[in-house]
Amino acid sequence: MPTQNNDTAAPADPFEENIVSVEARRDAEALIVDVDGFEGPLDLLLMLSRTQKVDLRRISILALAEQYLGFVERAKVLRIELAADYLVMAAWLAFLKSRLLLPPDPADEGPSGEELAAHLAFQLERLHAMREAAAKLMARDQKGREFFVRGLPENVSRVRRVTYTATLLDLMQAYARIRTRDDFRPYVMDRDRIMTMEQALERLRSLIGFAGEWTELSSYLPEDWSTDPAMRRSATAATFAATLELAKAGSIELRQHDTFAPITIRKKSDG
Amino acid sequence: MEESLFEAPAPEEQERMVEAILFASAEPVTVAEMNARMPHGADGAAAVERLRERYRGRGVRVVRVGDAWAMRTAPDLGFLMQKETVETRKLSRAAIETLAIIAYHQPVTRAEIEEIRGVSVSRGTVDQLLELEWIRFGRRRMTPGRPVTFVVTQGFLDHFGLEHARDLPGLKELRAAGLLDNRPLPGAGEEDAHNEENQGEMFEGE
Amino acid sequence: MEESLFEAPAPEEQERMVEAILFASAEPVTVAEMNARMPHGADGAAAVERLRERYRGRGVRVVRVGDAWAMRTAPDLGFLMQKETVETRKLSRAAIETLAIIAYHQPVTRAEIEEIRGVSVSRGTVDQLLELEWIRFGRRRMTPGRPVTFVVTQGFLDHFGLEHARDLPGLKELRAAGLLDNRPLPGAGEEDAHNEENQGEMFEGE
Repeated sequence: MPTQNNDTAAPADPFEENIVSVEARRDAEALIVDVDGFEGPLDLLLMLSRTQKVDLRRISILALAEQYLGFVERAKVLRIELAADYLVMAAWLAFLKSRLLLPPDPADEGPSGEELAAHLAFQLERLHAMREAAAKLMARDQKGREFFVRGLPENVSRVRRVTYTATLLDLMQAYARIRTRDDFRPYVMDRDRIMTMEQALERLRSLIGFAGEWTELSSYLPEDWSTDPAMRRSATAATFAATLELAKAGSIELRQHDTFAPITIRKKSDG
Repeated sequence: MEESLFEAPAPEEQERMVEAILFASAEPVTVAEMNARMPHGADGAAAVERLRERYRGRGVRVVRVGDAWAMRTAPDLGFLMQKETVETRKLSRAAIETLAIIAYHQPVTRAEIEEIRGVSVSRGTVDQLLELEWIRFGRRRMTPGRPVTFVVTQGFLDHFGLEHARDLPGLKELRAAGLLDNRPLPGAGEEDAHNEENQGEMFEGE
Repeated sequence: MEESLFEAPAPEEQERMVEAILFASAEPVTVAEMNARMPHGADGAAAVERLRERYRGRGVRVVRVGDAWAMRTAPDLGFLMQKETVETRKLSRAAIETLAIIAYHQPVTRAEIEEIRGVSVSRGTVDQLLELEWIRFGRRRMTPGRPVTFVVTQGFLDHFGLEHARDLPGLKELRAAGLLDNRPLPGAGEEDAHNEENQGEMFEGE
């Protein structure tokens, strides 16, 4: 006889009292160790439901919720990390448990605890049914195992026609290959309104010979590059980088009086 | 009997023809294809039924696969065929369950498979089933996002020796028990608009 | 019938067994091999002779090949077998890519295909797809030059097991289903595609 299929008979301490027999307790401990073997919380719930030893349609969802919460609690004690979806399920079951235990609040909208419990029971029954169906399917006579196709290719006709074939996977992979080609392209800059540091360096080298006095950096930008904001940004950055390069080489001096003040440069006299 | 230049071959001759056609092909052959290959006026459907009777109880059987026919060795003689057995890639539990869910719930979306199994369908599972040609894409579901659906193929029926998807073991019982319904979580909105379409389309065709 | 560990199966049963063995074998089977595969005490030589008698005049015959036996379709029905001797080859990459673009983007012009593939589409590729009856001409585009468009055919849908081209999964779905590797496919680079085009639209054999 089932011992735990009465929703109203909730034990005082579910984590202690829930598991009645030594056998069931041992089972539960085995579950803890084998947590990686489960395919998610629903799978675990289905396994736990077996300890109730009743028809899935008559299962006590309240008892099951307590078993599950007890499981999560013990996992915590044993410092076993549970994946997030197990914890989400635990939170949901805790909510469901409170719904099942507390008298319904008439102001409360949404489904009742019983409706939610019935749905969970349905999900468990359906998963169980699909597993059984899968097992029956695999137990059928299978081609290449119990029955066989013609083994000898026919070679009776002299007519040979070549047909070309492709599978759906080929087609989809080809499409994916084309559409994702850009993802795999090595990184290249293909914006065209870009001034490179090399260009700026070249320009500065030819101009700097005339700059005996302190001159603002911005005056070195090519005229046609200062109108478009994108081009101005690029030219400014490149020219600034180029001045650093020239300063490092010792051919110019570089100064700025204040933060955000204009940067000025001049040719180093003995450079 | 009418006399005509294009008179169809005698029934026994048609039976021989269907026998040769089915025998030569490793893949199931549709009645339409038989008729297309046989002389004008031949009735492949009738001939293949007679042929099935003739092979009843033999070492080779004539079996129906969807709307096609094939010759297969009798399953009770599988023990003689060890040499012929091709070691098939072992399917994971996830793949087997996914296959069963597609077969019993078709047409079914990926989200529905995940809802039933309670976990996401792992990378490669669907890939593997497509590659085996046991599942294919069905019609898109007419719900928001128009998700693709999956259905089982003739190759699936052939592999598992099924005449129709409706011959799946336990299908009727599962349906009667409401376990093939798409029941949404209470209060989770009306996502079951496609339920009707689901039932109508189920196990039609192929 | 008495069941004994050492008793040979009944003659009719032995005949069934030989029938199944010959049907499923990829090679002609010697009597010695039959005996080795059948239960102890079976007489393959006698069984295969009875089987040959049974198939006399049928669409399938039991024939001797050297010192082995095989089942073959009757020679007078060879005209039915043309379909069984087609040689299938894989489509070239250029062709499959072009086909994929047409399937996903139909109706699509040649210029659009070239833009998506990033290389020019040779005449041979389009001709081949037209010849396979996987694509056909769609309506002319109402743009300057009124270019022809291409669409996929019913034959295409049949071959790829689709009900409609719009049932093809999109890129996001391909990725979600794990069908799309996130690492570069071998030779996914652009130079490679050009190379291929330069080598002419050669069809790679299997």
